[in-house]
Amino acid sequence: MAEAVFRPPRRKRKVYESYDSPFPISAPQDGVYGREDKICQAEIINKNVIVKNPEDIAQLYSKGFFGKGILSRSRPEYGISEPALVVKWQDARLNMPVISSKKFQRYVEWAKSRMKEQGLNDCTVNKFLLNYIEPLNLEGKDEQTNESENEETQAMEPAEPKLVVTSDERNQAAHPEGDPHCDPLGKCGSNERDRTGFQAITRTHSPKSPSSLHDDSKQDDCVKQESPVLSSGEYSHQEFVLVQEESDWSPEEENAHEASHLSEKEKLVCRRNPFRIFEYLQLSLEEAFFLVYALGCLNIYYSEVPLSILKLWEFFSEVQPNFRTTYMAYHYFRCKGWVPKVGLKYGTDLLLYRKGPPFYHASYSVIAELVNGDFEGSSQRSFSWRSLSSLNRTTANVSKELMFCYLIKPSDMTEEEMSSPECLKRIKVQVC
Amino acid sequence: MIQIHILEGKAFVWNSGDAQRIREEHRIVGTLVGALPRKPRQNMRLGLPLQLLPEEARLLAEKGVATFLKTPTSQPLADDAGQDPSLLEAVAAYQKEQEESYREQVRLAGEQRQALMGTLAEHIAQGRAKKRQQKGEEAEPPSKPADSEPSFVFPREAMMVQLPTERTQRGQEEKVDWRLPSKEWPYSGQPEHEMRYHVFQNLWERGYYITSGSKFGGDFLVYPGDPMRFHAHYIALCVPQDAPLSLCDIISVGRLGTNVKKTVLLCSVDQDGTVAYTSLQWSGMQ
Amino acid sequence: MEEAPGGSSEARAAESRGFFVEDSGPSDREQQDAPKPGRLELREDWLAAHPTLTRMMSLDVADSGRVYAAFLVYLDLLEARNWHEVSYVGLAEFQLVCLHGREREGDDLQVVVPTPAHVPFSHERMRQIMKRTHTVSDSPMSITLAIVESDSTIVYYKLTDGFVMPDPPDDTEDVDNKQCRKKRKRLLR
Amino acid sequence: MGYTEHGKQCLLPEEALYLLECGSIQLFYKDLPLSVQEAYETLLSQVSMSLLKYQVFSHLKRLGYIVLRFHSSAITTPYERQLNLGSHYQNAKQHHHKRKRSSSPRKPKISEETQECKQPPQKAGRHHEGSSHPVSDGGSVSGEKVKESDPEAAVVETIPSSSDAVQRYRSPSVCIRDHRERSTMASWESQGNTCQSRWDFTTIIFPNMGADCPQTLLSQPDKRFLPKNVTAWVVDATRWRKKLNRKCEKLSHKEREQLEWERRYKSSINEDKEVRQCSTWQEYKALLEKKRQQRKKKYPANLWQQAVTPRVKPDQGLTTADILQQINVLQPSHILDGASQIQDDSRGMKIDFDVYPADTASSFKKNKPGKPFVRICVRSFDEQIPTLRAVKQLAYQSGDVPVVFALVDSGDIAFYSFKEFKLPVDVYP
Repeated sequence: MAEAVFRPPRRKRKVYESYDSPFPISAPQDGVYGREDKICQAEIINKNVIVKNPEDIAQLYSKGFFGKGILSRSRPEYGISEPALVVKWQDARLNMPVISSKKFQRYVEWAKSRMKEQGLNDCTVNKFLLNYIEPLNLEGKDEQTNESENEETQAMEPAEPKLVVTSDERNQAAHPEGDPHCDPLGKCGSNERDRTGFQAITRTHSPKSPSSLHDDSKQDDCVKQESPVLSSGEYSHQEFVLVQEESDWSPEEENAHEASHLSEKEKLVCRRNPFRIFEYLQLSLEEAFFLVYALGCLNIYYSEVPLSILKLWEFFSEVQPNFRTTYMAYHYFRCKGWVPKVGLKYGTDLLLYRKGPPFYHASYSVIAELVNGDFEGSSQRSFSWRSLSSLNRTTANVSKELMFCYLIKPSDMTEEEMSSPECLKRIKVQVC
Repeated sequence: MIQIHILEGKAFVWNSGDAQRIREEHRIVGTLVGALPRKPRQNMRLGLPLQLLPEEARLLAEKGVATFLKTPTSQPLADDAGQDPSLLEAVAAYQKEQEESYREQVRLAGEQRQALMGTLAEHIAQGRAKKRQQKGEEAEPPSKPADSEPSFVFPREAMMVQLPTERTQRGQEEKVDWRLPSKEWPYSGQPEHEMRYHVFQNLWERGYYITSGSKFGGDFLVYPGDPMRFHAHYIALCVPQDAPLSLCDIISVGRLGTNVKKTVLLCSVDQDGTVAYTSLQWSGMQ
Repeated sequence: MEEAPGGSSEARAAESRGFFVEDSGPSDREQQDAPKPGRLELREDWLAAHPTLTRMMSLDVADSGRVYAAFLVYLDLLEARNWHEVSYVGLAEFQLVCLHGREREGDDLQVVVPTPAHVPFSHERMRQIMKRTHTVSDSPMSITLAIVESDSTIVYYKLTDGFVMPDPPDDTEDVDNKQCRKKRKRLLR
Repeated sequence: MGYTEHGKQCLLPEEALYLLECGSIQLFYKDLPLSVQEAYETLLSQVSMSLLKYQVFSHLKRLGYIVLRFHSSAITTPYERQLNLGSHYQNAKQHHHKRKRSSSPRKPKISEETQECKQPPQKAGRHHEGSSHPVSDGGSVSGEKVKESDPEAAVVETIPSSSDAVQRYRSPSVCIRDHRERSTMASWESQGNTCQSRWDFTTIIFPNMGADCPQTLLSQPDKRFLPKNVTAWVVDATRWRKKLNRKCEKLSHKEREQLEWERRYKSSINEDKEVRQCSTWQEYKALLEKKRQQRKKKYPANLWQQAVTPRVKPDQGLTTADILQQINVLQPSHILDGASQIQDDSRGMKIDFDVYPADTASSFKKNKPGKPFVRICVRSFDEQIPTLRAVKQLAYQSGDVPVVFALVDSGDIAFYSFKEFKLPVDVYP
C-alpha cells in the first residue's frame, strides 16, 4: 500500500562548500559591517527579475540559494571557456579563458552587429574590430599593446612564458580523463560539485580537474581572476581570451604569416574579446518577491524606477497566472527553513531542499493549490488519478515525495484583499 | 460468437475458450480479475473472469466476433423456488448427478486408500515396532494390512464438488446494443470514449498489443508483441486535439517515460477520424 | 518637461526602436577610444544590448516574455551547450520565436521552440508548429520544446511526428553512468 | 466472516462471493448451485456492494487482510475522544445500532441490505479440489450482526452557503484594474491637494517645429530652464525641419505591450511631488543625487514609506529563528480543521472498508475489532483526485485512522493516500 512516510533528506555525497547563512541579511555574529548597509538591486527585464551586480549575485546565491545563473545550470558560475578546450589545454597551465575560433568569430559578429545598430558605418566598425582581430603578442618584449594588458602579461608570465602552444606539446601530456563531453560522469559530477565561496565566475581551469578543486596554490590564481570581476567597472580577464585556431584560419585577411610555419596544427592565440558576456542571476518571481517583502533586502527596478511591494505583487500576479498561489507556498516553506526552488524538471511547482541544493537532494516535490473556504479549488491544472500516478512515480523514481500544499482562503476574503500580500495573514496552509 | 457479459458498465468474458481466442486470434489482452481456483489467496496470478476495457470490448463487437449480453436486472430474488416445473426437473437432475458423483468418488477413494496403504504398510509396521521398542514393550504381532479395514467411510461432506465458473444455464440473458448508450453500456457517443476508441482501434490495426496505461499516467500501454514476452514501447496519452495541455503535465509524463524507457505518444483524433501521433522524449539535455 | 531625464533609459529605449544613438559621434574620437575596448561591453548592459535580443525584440511577436525566453534558450544553446550555427526566426502566426541549430558540427539542423512554462500548448498547436518549421524533407517532422521557468531553468523535450522507438530496456552494455546509478538507487530502496 | 440473524449464520454478499471464488463454499439458489458468474451478477449491486468495491475487497482479502465494511458508528468523534469515551463507548455500541436513522436518502439502501442479508446461502461448506479443510471461514466466526448504520456523524451543523462565496469571487483581471484606477486616482488627488507646480506653463513658450508653421527662427530660451553646461542661442531651424522624420511612429505589438506595462507599473516621474517642486535642472539633478544616495541606504522609500513594508528590517541583527518568526505569517491548518462543518454533504465521499493487518488474524475479535490499520475509500481511476474538502470529510469520518484511496482501473487496483505532513522547521544559525 502506498503509504506516505517521512524520509529524512538525503545528503549529497560530495559537498565542496561551507554553509554561509540562510538569508542574505546579516546575522548578529556577522562581524563585517558596511556590507549590510546596502540592499541588493535587481531589474525587471522583459517580465523577468535579473540581478547584475556580481556582489549582489554572490550575496543572494550563497546566502539562501536564491536564483539561478542564466548561463549556468544553477549556481551562477559561468565562464566563457569551452570545457572541452580547457581539458585539452590544461597541461599548458593557462590563466586565460580558452575558446574556439568559432566562438570568437561569433563574438566578433555580435560586436559588429551591435556597433552597426548604433549607427556606425562599416568602415568605422571594421577599423574598430581590427583591434580585436589582431593577435596579441604577450611575450612582453615589443610593446604594441596598452597598459592594461601589461598587468595581464605579468600575471601570467611565470606560469606561461610562451603564449602560442602547439598541439604537439599538448599531446605529450594528454589528460587521462578525456573530453568532458563524452564523459557522463563528468557531466553528472559537475552538478554536485560545489566550490567554496563564490570564486568561480571566470575560472579557467577544468572544473573537475582535481588540482583546481583542492590545490591551494591555485587559490591565488582564482582570487586574482575574480577580483577584477567582483569590482565591477574594471576589466576582467574576459577582456583577453585564448582562441584555439587551425593554423590556416584567418578571421579577416591578416595574420596568415603568424601561423605559416605551423601548418596542420592547432594553436592558441591571445586575442582581445570583442563582446564580453557576464553571468547574471535570474530570480524566480517567488524568490524575488520574498527577498523584497519578507526580508527587505532587495529593491527591484522597472525602467529605472524602484517598485513598491504592492506594485510588485500586482505586476507578478499578472505576469504569472498562479503567482499568488505559488508565492504563498514558497513563503510558507521558507518560513519553515526549507529552500524551495522551481520544480519544473519534475512537473511540479516547487522542490524543497534541506539547507540548500549543494548539501542535500530535494526531499519534496510540491504542488500548490489555492482553495476557498469550502476547501475546493479552481486550479488551472486539475489532476486525474491517472496524471497523479505518473507524477507520483516520477517523484518516487528520484527519491522524493509528492506533496500537496493547499492554501486555504477564508470565505469572506475579497479579491481586493487578495491584491495585497498582507492577505497572507489570513491564509491557512494545509500540507498533505 | 464470443460472449461478453456486461456488469455495471464493465465487460467480462467468463468462458475460458473465449478468453483464449480473444488473445490468440484477436490480440486483445484484457485483465484477469477473478481468484485463481488452485491458488486463490494471492494477487500475482489471477483467473477468470477476464475483464475488458470498454475499447477492447467494442473492438470485438465492431468486428462482429462478439455479442454483448446482460442479465435482466429484474431477476427475482424472492423465495419462489419449487413452483417452476422445469426448475424442479433441473433440481432433480442436479441431485441425481451429485449422487452419481458421490458413488464414483467413494469407489475412487476406496481404491486410492488401498493403494496407499499397500505402499505404506511396511513403513507403518516398522514405525510401530520402533515405538514399542522405545516403550520397552514386547513385540505385538503385526496388525493385518489395511484392506480388511471395515471402518473406512467416505463422508458425504468430504465429497468433491464441481464449482462452475461460467453460467451453466442459458436463456436468461438479454442482448445489449453497444452502439446506443444505455444504463448498462454508457460509453457510446461520449467524447472521451470515442477519442480513446479511435486511438485504440488505430493502434490495434497497426498490429500492436494494447493494455491499460494508467499505471504510467497514460491511457494505453502499447506493446510490439504479446505483453507476456515484450516490454511496452509506448505510453499512449489521448488528448483532445485542441485542448490546452499544461506543460507541467507534459513534463511529468515525459519524465516518467524516460525513466521507464518508453516513448510517450500524444494521440489525438481529427474531425475525419484520422489519428495523429507525436512522440515525446526527454531530450537528455539537462 | 515630459518624462524622466534619466538619459540612459531613454537612450536604451530608443536603441531598441532602432534609432541612432551614439554620444561619441565623430569617428576620430572613436579611434581614440579604440584601444580601450569594454566601453561597449560594460557588465551592466551586455544582455539588454545584445544584438540578437534587440533583433528578436523587433520581430512581430507581442509577448516580450516569450521573446526573452527565446533569447535565454539561444544563449543556453550557444554558451552552455556549445551548439553550432544557432539562428532564430519569428513565427508571427504562432506568436513565438523559434531557433535552429546543430548540436554537433555536421548534425542535422534541429528546431527548438522556446516557451515560458506557464503557457499551455495544445497538441494541434504543437503539430502545426512542427509542420511549419519542417525543413529536412527526408526525416520525420520534429521540434524540441524548450520550456523556460521564471528563474531561467530550461527543460528540453523532443517532439517527433509518429512513432519513435524507445531505447531498449535493461541493456547491460549501456554504460551510461547515470542510469547505472539510478538502477543502484532503485535497488537500495 | 458472517454474522447471525434469527439464529441463522449469514454472510454478506461480498463475503459469500469471495468464499465462492476461493472454492471454500458452494452457493445454492433455488436448490441449484450458483456459478461464479451468476454469483457476480446476483450478489453485486451498485447500491450496496458495487463491482468496484468488491474488486477492492477481494484484492485485500487475497492479500490476507481482514476487511470489514466501514460503519461510522464505530468511530469516536473528536469530541468523544476528547472526553475519553473510548472504553465506555464499546459497551454503548449496541445502542448505536438501534439509533434512529434520520437521513432519508439512505433508506432504500438499508432495505436493499436487509433483503440481501436474508438471501445469502443457506447451505455453505463443501470443499473442492485443493482445499482440504472443512469450511471454517463461514462457520467458525463468532457471529455478530453486521449491519450498516449511517455514516453520517451525529454532528450536524449548518454550513455557510457556498453560493455567496462564489459571488464574492470576481475575476482577477477585473479587480486588478479596479485597484489600479483607484491608486492612480489617489495619487492625482494627493497632488492636487498638497503641492502646486512651480512651473508656470503660461510663461514658457515651446516652439512649434511642425510643418504647418512658417516660423523657423527660434529665439534664445530662458537660461533658467537649461542645464548649466548647455548653452543656447538664437537659431534658424529651417535646415533641421527638413531633416525631421515626419512619418508617424509605428509601434509593433511588443512596443505597444511594453508601453502598456510601463504605463501601469512605472510610476510617472510627474507623480513625484519632489520632482514637481524642482524648478531648475540643478535642483532636479540634486534631487536625483539625493535619491540615489537614499536608495543605497537600508530603507529605500519605495519599500519603507508605503502601506505594505517588508516584514524584516535588514539590519536588526536578528537570529535566524527570530527572522523566521517575524516573516511567518501563514497559519498552519490541520486536516480536521473545519471538517465537522462539511460532513452533511451529498457530494461527499464515503469510507467503504476497515482493514486490519493479516498478522493479527489469530487474535482478532470481531466484536472488539479495535483500531483498523487503515480505512479504504474505493474510487474509479478515471475520476479527478479528491478535493481537500473530500479529504477532510474522509479524515473526519475516519478519526485517527489513515484513509487510503483504492483506485480501480479495469480490474487493476492501486492505492494512494493523502497524509497530513508535519514538515519540520529546519533552522541553521
